[in-house]
Amino acid sequence: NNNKSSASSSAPPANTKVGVLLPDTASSPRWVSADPNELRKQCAANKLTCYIDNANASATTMESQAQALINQGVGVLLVTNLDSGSGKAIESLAKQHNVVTIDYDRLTTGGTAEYYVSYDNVKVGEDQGTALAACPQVAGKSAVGYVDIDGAPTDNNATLFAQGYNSVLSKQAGWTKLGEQTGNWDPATAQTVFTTMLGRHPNLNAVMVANDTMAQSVINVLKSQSLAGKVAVSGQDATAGGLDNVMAGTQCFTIYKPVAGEADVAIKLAGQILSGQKPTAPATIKDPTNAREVPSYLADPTVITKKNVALPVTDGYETAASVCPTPALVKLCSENGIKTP
Amino acid sequence: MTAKTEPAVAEETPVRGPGALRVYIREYVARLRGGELGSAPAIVGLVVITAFFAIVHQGFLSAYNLEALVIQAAPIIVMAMGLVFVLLLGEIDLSAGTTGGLCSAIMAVLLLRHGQSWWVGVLGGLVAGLVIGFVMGWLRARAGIPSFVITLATFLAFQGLTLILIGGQGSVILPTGSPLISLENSFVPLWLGWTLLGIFVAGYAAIKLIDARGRQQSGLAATPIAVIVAKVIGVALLGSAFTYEMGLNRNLITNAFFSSKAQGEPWAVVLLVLLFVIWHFTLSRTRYGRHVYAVGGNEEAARRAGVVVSRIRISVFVICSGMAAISGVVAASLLQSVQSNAGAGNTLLLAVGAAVIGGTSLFGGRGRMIDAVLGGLVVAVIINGMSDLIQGSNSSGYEWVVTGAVLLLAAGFDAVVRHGRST
Amino acid sequence: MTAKTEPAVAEETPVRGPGALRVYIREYVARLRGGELGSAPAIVGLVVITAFFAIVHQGFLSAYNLEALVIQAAPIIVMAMGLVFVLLLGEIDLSAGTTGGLCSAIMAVLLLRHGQSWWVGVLGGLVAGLVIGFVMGWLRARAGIPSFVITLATFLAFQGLTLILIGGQGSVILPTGSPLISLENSFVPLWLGWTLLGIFVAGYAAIKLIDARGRQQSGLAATPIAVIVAKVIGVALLGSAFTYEMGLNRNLITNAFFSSKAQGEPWAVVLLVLLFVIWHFTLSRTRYGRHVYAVGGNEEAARRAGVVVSRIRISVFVICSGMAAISGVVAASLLQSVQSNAGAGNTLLLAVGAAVIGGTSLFGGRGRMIDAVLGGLVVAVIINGMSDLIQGSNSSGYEWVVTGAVLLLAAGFDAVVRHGRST
Amino acid sequence: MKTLELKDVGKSFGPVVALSGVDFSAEAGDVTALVGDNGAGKSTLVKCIGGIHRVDTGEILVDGTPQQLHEPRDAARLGIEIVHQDLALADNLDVVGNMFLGRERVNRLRTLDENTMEKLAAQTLSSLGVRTVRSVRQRVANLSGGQRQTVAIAKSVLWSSKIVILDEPTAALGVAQTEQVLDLVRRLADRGVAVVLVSHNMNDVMQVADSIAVLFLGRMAAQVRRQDVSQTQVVELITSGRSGALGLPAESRGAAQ
Amino acid sequence: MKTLELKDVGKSFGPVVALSGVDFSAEAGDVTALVGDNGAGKSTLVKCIGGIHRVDTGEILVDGTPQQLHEPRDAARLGIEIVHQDLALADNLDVVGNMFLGRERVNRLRTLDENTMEKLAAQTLSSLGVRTVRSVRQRVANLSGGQRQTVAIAKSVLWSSKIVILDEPTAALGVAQTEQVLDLVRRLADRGVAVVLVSHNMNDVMQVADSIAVLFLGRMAAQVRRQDVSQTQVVELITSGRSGALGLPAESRGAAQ
Ligand SMILES: Nc1ncnc2c1ncn2[C@@H]1O[C@H](COP(=O)(O)OP(=O)(O)OP(=O)(O)O)[C@@H](O)[C@H]1O
Ligand SMILES: Nc1ncnc2c1ncn2[C@@H]1O[C@H](COP(=O)(O)OP(=O)(O)OP(=O)(O)O)[C@@H](O)[C@H]1O
Ligand SMILES: [Mg+2]
Ligand SMILES: [Mg+2]
Repeated sequence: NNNKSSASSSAPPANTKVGVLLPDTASSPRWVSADPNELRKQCAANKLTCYIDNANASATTMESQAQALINQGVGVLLVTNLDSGSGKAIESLAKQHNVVTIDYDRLTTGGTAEYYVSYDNVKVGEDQGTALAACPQVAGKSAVGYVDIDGAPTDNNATLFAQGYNSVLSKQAGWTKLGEQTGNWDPATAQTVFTTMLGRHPNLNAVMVANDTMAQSVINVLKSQSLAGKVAVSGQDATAGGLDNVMAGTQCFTIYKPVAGEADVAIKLAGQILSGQKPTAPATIKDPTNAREVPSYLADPTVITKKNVALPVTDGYETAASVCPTPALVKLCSENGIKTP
Repeated sequence: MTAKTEPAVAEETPVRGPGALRVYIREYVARLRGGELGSAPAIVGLVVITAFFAIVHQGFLSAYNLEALVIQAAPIIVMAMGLVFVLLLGEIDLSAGTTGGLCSAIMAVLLLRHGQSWWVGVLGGLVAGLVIGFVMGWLRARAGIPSFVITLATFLAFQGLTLILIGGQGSVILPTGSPLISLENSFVPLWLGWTLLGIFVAGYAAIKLIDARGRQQSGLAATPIAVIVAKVIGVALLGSAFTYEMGLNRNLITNAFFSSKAQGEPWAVVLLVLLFVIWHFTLSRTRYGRHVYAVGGNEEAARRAGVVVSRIRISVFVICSGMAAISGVVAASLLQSVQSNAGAGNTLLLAVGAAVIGGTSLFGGRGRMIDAVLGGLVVAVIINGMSDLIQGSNSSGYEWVVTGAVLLLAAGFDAVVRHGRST
Repeated sequence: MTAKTEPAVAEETPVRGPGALRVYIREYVARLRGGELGSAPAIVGLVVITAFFAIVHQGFLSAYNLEALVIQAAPIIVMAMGLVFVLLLGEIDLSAGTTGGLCSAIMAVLLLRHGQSWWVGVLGGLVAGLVIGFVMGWLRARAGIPSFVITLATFLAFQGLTLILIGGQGSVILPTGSPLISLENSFVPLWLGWTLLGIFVAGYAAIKLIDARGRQQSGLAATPIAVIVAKVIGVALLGSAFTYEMGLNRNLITNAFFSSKAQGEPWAVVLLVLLFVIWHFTLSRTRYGRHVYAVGGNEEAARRAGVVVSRIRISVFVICSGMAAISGVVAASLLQSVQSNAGAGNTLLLAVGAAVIGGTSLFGGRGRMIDAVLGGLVVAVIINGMSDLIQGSNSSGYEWVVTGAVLLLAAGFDAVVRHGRST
Repeated sequence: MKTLELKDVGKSFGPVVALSGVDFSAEAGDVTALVGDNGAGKSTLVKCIGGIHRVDTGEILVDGTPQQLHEPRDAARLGIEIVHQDLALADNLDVVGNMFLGRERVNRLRTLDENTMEKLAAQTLSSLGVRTVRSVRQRVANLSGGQRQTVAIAKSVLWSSKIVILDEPTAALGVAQTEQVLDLVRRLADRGVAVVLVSHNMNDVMQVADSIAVLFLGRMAAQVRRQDVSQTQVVELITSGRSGALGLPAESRGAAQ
Repeated sequence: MKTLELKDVGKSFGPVVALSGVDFSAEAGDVTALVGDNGAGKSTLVKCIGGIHRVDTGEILVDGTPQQLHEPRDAARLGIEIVHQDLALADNLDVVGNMFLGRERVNRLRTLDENTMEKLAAQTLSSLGVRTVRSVRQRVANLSGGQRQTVAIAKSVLWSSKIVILDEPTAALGVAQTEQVLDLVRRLADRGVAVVLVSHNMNDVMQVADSIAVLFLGRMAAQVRRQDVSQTQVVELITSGRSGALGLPAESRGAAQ
């Protein structure tokens, strides 16, 4: 797994090329700007050349991007798979061409990646569940009816999130699940689904929504029923809209996963690999399909509530301008400690 | 064998009085049996699936759900209305969905990043739609590129542009309280709703009566007054039923503390009716509409008759993209935000499917505005009805399967009624 | 004005010897100028965009990338081949993509959950495809439902079925080392590659010569031997160049530890050539093929001539779905796995786009097998060329935009060459 | 026994009654002319015989046996060959392809025998007096009106049938070509084929017909032997449905020959 | 000065030379017959005048001025009204819609004046002797061959034009309807319109024409006054391109009238 010599004539003797394969633009906005920006920054800091591609949710596209990157002569490939199958195909392709792979954010089960750098997605789900149970709208209630709106079933991470929050919520005393539907990471679907759910269960107290964009849809429906703020709504990704809703009190919390937690680690790791080292990871994760112990770097997520809502902005994860675009929101922002220039 | 007594000659002398009604009904039945079914199959299909969901899904016909259904159907219907024009020419616009997405993104950016007022944003989005339509129409009509390829290219490109515009935020949330949001989320005051209904019914009756008098004065066979009265009463009853049900308070929870009410029809209904009237009128009563049908039916005949075919062709793309822009705005209003993948996915297929289920042909020359409305309602009923039918985190698999099956059933029903109409 | 000396009468007497060649070339040029361009525009378009990417993107024409291009193009081309049949009848199969996905999912499930050997799995997927095609064809031909609606319904339903089959894991991984994976990831031994090329060229030459002799014996104007020789040499040279470049070792990184070689053409190439030959032959030299064109050109004429139109209609859906199943298997081989959203997204649009760019009409009656191959290559070149062109944050947005633009350019080029052909 | 016989045939399209109570017959060796005003129902009658329309009432007998004609194939199987007024050619196929459509010649390997077909097509066309078709490999879309009609006629000539029905076959033909087709009609009848000729040209009708059937507003006004009527009488029948003792609606059923 | 004049017109379709060096003229008040064998190029000539095809060589003059005819609209603007052989009706529109296509009547509110159009359409049809069109609100797809042709002719009658060209207008018409159309042709010419009539029916041609132009294999064999030739001579010109002193290609240019 070392690339001390490279046969590629176009590459300099010491390979500094790192390829990054990102999955899509819909499952989370992070893949569009947060990750590319942070990765690029880290690459520059580590004097590496990074090639960052986004597969637009198509496994075939990712496959062809992988081939193109290998053709470029990258020595390390960061893969955020769309699914484990295509991820594995890419990793074996890379292996065939003697390129080291790192699973970035998503574990390729059954794959051959040398390292796994991520947030712990089951943990994310568990945090969501715990935070929802602590929301003021439901805290201390003896009987709580809630519904789930999951991410796309085609996305393994969505399955992991659901596994996390369901394991927590099912153990909450007095909580009953009134319904579970998938929102497909799509706000329109989420809105349709939740409209019907609310029609059926007008007395529900909490909505376990997998991310912020879908939470927005849920809040839309609640608003039309004057219920916004009276029902606990969860979220994830700390998007600008999500933070707005948290400040407004219509959303109870969101999950903040600073990209730096993954990008910094992954790029540093890549630099070490390219310079010929074989770093030892602090932990391992067991691949559920083949019981392989994958050396892992796992970061912890942060739950964002009204109390610490300014954190993503002060970190630079979101800009104040995008969180507070209108005068009304500027006021709300300053009340919550976000300074707009 | 009684038919023997009726020779196949022209029956030009109009009959009046009660005889006219009998003639009218006889002709109508003969036309029905001859296969000229108009909107009947789509209506029957709509009633059947509505009944189906009303049975399996209690509360499906509640005022609450009816409103949800209407506001969910609005963007589909608006887009389908525009698509009818393109389909009438035997063309396709694969990019209508993403055009809508792009235009709503432009609107959102104007609103939020440039601080413009809502109508500047809407105007910007609409103008963008018109320009897009013009360029695509020009490429089709003048450069001669097949519309499937042009709009496949723009389908991809606009998805990219929307993503670039909305960027890494994933979605842009429209300012709370903006009139834009009201379109799908606020309601027409009750008195205004009833007034508008009155105006609509009166207008309908007036047009029908003026038509009939004109024909009578020209010595042509006119629709009997009895039929007109029946039709007007029918429209008035349907409208009243809808307005009445929409007038009920739909708030699910009311108690001593909360007394806000949700009642009245959504403004989107007014928009839909307005757009329908405009385009229906354009298609059925203007030279332009006649020319659209002619070009769709036989382009060469239209060209020889002096119709400027390329201008018609460009115009339908302009209308389609303009309506797509409006549809995008309505969708944004529904979601109170614009996503970076707005208009992608199945948006377009469902809208085209709506037009086709309504009775519009993909080969050009056959289609009406009402097709878009009825087909759009069918699609919306299916989606709304399905959204809660199957539970579980992997429910979407089953839901897709059942959605497909129901769609097929609705269309199959339609086909059986039409008895082997070929599209 | 020299044309004046050539009256518009039948020129039935065949000319032989060097005169024949002159006549042949003159006729060919006249046909070209008369607008019968055949595959010329698609070929020119392909060359132009290849040149474009070769310039902006160093290494685009390397053996490594050429192989990547071919294996990426394979599933698109196979699906486009099947779609040509459906399009020839003026029908559409929106579900071809998801049919492919479903069939590959069935294959994967047979393989992995039921422990069947690979060929049972492939057979299962293929049979599923044929049955699906039969049902859809039946619904179209006998129940008379528009194909757009049928296949929109199955498009949704099969997406759901695939999701149910594959389940929440997101994908199922094919067993390593299975012959299935070899299809797209292993290579024909060099000696076999050259042998197959030899057989292909010899067969091509034989057919052309037998044809010419047959026509000469029947007293009809035949292609001059010189032209045939030139064509055969052309095919042989192209084939050799490809086989030679594919024979180079493509492993970019070799060192003391790794010395594995990647050389020879992928097996998928053999599959593509085989499928192309079979379907090209079917369309151009069998009664069935003739009937497909006739039904597409004028259904009523075909019906009156005794062609069983409904049988032809069903058969094209069967072929299309069967090919979609094969395409699904090839895609699974490429990704070494089957996704729960296999075949969804843009898969279908790109395949239809490929056929249309190649020159197939969406209105039926016009199209050839080579269209699918050339159009598929154009699409694959664009996707492959784009996949690494733009770097930076939000690159995917820009990539979409540029992909759309390039697609439009390729098609626009084609349109300009054809000079206003209408589709 | 009549080769082709229609009894009390009726056909309506929605409110339009195209045929009602029509009796008609054609005999082997005879040329039976079917005449009538525009919109009288001639083509509808032909389409009913050809299996394109199903009759609403009445029956169609071939060689005395009632037949169910649901598809053009059913008619072809009974040896009925028809050239319809709307020629129905596949514009995207060439002349050869259209002429042999549905009855392509194949060789041993089940592949199309293009050479034989091409030769036969060229021969048939020139036998019909058409000299201006440049190549039988031309698409029919580009042919002139008369050339298209000739291709459609040639198509029906290639097969030996029991009944040949020609619906206004000479409408678009030139003087010489019309001669050739009338000649052909005569020769077919002499060969023992029952030929039905629909035409508006009274000269042609009087020249080749043995029997004349007149449709008037969807009813059979009269079917008479050629020698029993004058051209004026036929024209009268066409325009008014009756002429002297001929063609009273009530009598029309009995009037047929 | 000729109302319509063609000079040295040539037109090829790929390898097919449809017209070459054709001179032709039509005068106001005259019926000019254009005859020729099938595929001689008559319809091509008409389409060139109508702006459907562009000529490759030569020029077209209207009232002595050379005109660029690129679109059917150009021809219409010059007062040229044409009934083409391939009728080109929009099958999805009704009779009224087709008859007024491109020239719909509108009322004050810019909406279609259906009543006026419907009345006019019915009148025109019955003036052409068609009694079997049940309703002018019928789709033309369902009309009989002759009915379709009548609709196409009626369309051209509705407008007062300077030049009316009819390409085989009576091909599908019945006896009575043919009379009506020939009558119409005569009346148009008497009104001072330059009428060009393409026909294969020599009787009709000899009956109404003032001048006869004969195309032979894409060339103008001769254009002569009606009274200078006999029917036999015309037929000879059509079939062989020459007849006695008439119709030698070298002379054809001068031979016109
Ligand atoms: N498919 C149809 N639908 C409705 N009416 C029809 C249809 N086909 C024919 N008709 C009507 O039936 C009548 C008879 O038509 P038909 O074509 O048989 O006339 P025809 O005798 O062949 O006339 P022509 O001499 O003009 O060809 C006409 O009035 C026509 O409009
Ligand atoms: N678009 C075209 N492409 C190729 N050839 C054509 C085209 N149009 C006409 N031709 C050819 O040009 C010649 C003249 O055709 P045209 O239609 O002018 O004949 P015509 O004199 O009208 O014959 P008819 O009496 O049969 O109507 C024919 O040989 C025809 O095949
Ligand atoms: Mg007829
Ligand atoms: Mg002609």
